[in-house]
Amino acid sequence: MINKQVRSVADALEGIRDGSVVMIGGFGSVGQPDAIIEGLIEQGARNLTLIANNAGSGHVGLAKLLNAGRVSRIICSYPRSSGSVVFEALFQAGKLDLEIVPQGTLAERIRAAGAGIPAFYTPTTVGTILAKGKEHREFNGRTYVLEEALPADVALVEAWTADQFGNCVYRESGRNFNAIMATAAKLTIVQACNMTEAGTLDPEAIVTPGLFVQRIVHVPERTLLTDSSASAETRKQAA
Amino acid sequence: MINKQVRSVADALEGIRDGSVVMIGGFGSVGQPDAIIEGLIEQGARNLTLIANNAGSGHVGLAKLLNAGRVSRIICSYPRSSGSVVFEALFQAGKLDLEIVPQGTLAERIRAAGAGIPAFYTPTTVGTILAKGKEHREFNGRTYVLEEALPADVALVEAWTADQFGNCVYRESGRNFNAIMATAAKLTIVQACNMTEAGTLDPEAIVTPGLFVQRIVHVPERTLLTDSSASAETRKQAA
Amino acid sequence: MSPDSFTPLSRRAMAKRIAEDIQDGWYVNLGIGIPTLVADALPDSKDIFLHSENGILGFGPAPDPDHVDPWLINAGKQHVTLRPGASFFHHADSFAMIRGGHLDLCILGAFEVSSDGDIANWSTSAQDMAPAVGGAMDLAVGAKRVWVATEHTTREGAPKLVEQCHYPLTAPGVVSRIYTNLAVIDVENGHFVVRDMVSGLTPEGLQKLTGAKLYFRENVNA
Amino acid sequence: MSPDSFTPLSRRAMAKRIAEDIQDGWYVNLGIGIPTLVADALPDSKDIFLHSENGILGFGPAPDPDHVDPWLINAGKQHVTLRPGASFFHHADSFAMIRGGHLDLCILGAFEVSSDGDIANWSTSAQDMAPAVGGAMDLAVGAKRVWVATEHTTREGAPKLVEQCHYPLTAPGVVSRIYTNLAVIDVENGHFVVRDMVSGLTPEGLQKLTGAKLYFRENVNA
Repeated sequence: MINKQVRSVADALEGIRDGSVVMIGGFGSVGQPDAIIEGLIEQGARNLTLIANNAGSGHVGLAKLLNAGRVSRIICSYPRSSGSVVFEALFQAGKLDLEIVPQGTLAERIRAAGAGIPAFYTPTTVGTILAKGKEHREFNGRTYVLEEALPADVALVEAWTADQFGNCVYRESGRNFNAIMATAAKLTIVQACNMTEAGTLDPEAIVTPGLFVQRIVHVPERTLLTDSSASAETRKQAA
Repeated sequence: MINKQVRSVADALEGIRDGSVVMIGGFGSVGQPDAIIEGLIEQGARNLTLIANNAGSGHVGLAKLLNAGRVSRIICSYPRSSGSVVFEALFQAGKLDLEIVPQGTLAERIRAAGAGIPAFYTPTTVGTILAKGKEHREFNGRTYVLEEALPADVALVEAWTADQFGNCVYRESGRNFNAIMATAAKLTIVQACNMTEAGTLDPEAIVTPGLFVQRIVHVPERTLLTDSSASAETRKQAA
Repeated sequence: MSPDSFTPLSRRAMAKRIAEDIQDGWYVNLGIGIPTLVADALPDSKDIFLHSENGILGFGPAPDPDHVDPWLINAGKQHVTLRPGASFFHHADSFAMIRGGHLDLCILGAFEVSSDGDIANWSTSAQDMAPAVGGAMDLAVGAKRVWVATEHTTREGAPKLVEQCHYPLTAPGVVSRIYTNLAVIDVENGHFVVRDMVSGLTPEGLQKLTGAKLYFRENVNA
Repeated sequence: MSPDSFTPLSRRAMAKRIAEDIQDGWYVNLGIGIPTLVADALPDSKDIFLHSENGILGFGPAPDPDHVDPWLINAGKQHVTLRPGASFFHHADSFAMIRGGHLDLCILGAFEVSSDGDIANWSTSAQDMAPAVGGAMDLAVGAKRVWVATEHTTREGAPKLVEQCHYPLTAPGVVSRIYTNLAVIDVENGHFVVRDMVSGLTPEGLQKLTGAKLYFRENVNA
């Protein structure tokens, strides 16, 4: 019978190659797949292109991956925040390519990749410097820009509960980019806080049907921190 | 306090004008908002453009609306089936304009309208007679056609349970076109089998958040028929 | 030369034959007609996830008549059951799965299939102004594999496997395999390649019933 | 002419002033900064539904420190609470709500606003190669109404309400009203039209702090 759960973070990340395009879910610290980000650093793939909402904070998670020199390019909406010291240093040193994408366009480009839509038009960025060089076109008297789908080789996703078929539900604001990134990669790897038997999740409430998921690793939550800025490293451990 | 529930089907349909574009949810008989379709016949609006997956069956629901001469144009994926006698007669007599749209393109055009996307590219229809006259374009070596968003003035939607804010859940395969049509119209009218207090639906399982819904009418299910082809008229009554 | 002596497969037997070739763990959409019968022929030993355009992943065979759930129908409007791990979604998400290449397999009926893999299965005439396309075009271009399940010929005996389709296309160049009541035929580089035939049928006999040149695998069982 | 004697509104008072103008039943997105404070200033007498880009509709004020739910943050990464009738969704659905015109109101902070309704609130220099745009551009073009909440001038006293923005635009021509610590100003047909000022401030005094010509409603309370 089908069981997509693998035994370790290392097994989950097996085969990710240098030069891969990697999506990483989460918004702020909520829904960030910390354990598999850590695992990706150990796994060793280099020259990665990252797609994520931001460019990491402090020295853990995304920032640690950047700091390890594994990322050559990042596509995100919000690279710079108070804690984005690693990104700043690498970017200033010219060691990191950056593509800034408005958050809604980023989300829609990811969704389009998962939905077999190669390109779409959006009003966002019209009349701004981010529309420079983009194809403009009028529909019903309003001007839009063309945006292309943003697919990935690998998506790293955190879910709250998954079953062995890969069905996933998220928790509260942890759904964010995770649910759409799960649809947009050739290989979707889920870090699940909880595992359950297929048939126990409510079919009406499953957010990510299993067909989008290839591998699941169970990473139970150790403690729920109330400080969202605290190190994620203390929060999760691979099961 | 906000309460979007209205007292009757007639109240729910107040103000729908001649010439309106009306979306009607459902697939087969599942999720068809029968009571408000009946109400629309009584309401009397004429010269309507219908957007629905099919063109009605037998002499009830959509077919009855067509038969009453209220529809001048229909946009659907599956007009002709064994029971589509009313459609056939009107179409042969030249009394009905028809636009055939593949089901996935229909769904995506509706979703685009709700999402502020004026147009998108899709591979569907390339190389077929349905692509005739459409703009073709290549992305990454594959050819696609341009499709525009399909918005409506009014969406008639059936939900399983709604609360007073307009949050809705559907039942099983009743979600179908209902959940996307709810996002794509200026005025979304929900026929809800059940009403509940705001706060009782699981926030993780709400399919249609209330911001998409303007009016709700409670139409309790009278009996669950096991024959999906049976007349819908016997199944629902306005509360 | 004596005429071939063979028994064509019944529709149920065709469904069973197809079910044998569907791999454990595949996500599969079944078109209307013979493909629908595959749902009832899948072995319990495999986890095969059936997708329906109207928003179901993981449905099962038809219910027994006493346990019909009226809210649970497939794209052919037939009542179905749910398997553990099933989920519901709306039409846009459903076709995102289809168009986005997330289905391993789609099995469609057909009026005609060409040796280039073109399929015609939605309209019997370019003059028909109200043909029902449904989800066929999306499925044909979206699924990773498109198989066709069809009688080998029309009721009148005309070939359905042809050099070029005469009916309006559903999609060009997408079919990779055809299951008929007489044979299993791969579509490879513009050729029909027979991998399997009903016993008693000769290559010459099958060729006579086919509208394009057939090639035969070395180990084909005839 | 004696100098004006007035007290600018505190950030909290600005939030309260804005909250008064939000109508019962509106769906509202609050940007980072002063707009965020509006969440804590909404009266219980109205049902106002707060939307957050990261997939929440119907959140409430900040929790008390002993009841923080770490999974529940707004777009500013601050902890929030849930109100009855709230729902969760993913980022694409969240921005479908924004871009699709389903929000009645979005309140944004700003570096500059022009009398044409242009807003600049994401990047302080066209030479900055790594500005953080987040959801600002989507919100600015998507919401039915865009209001700005900002100090009337920079800390250095430079006007933020100007004839033409010098910072890179977030979107052109979208702002319909500005709430500052000194006044409430509508943007109408390319003009700043004052509808409200803090007491003690004169029209001339406000004009001096503003980088474009002000028009005054007849009944403006000065």
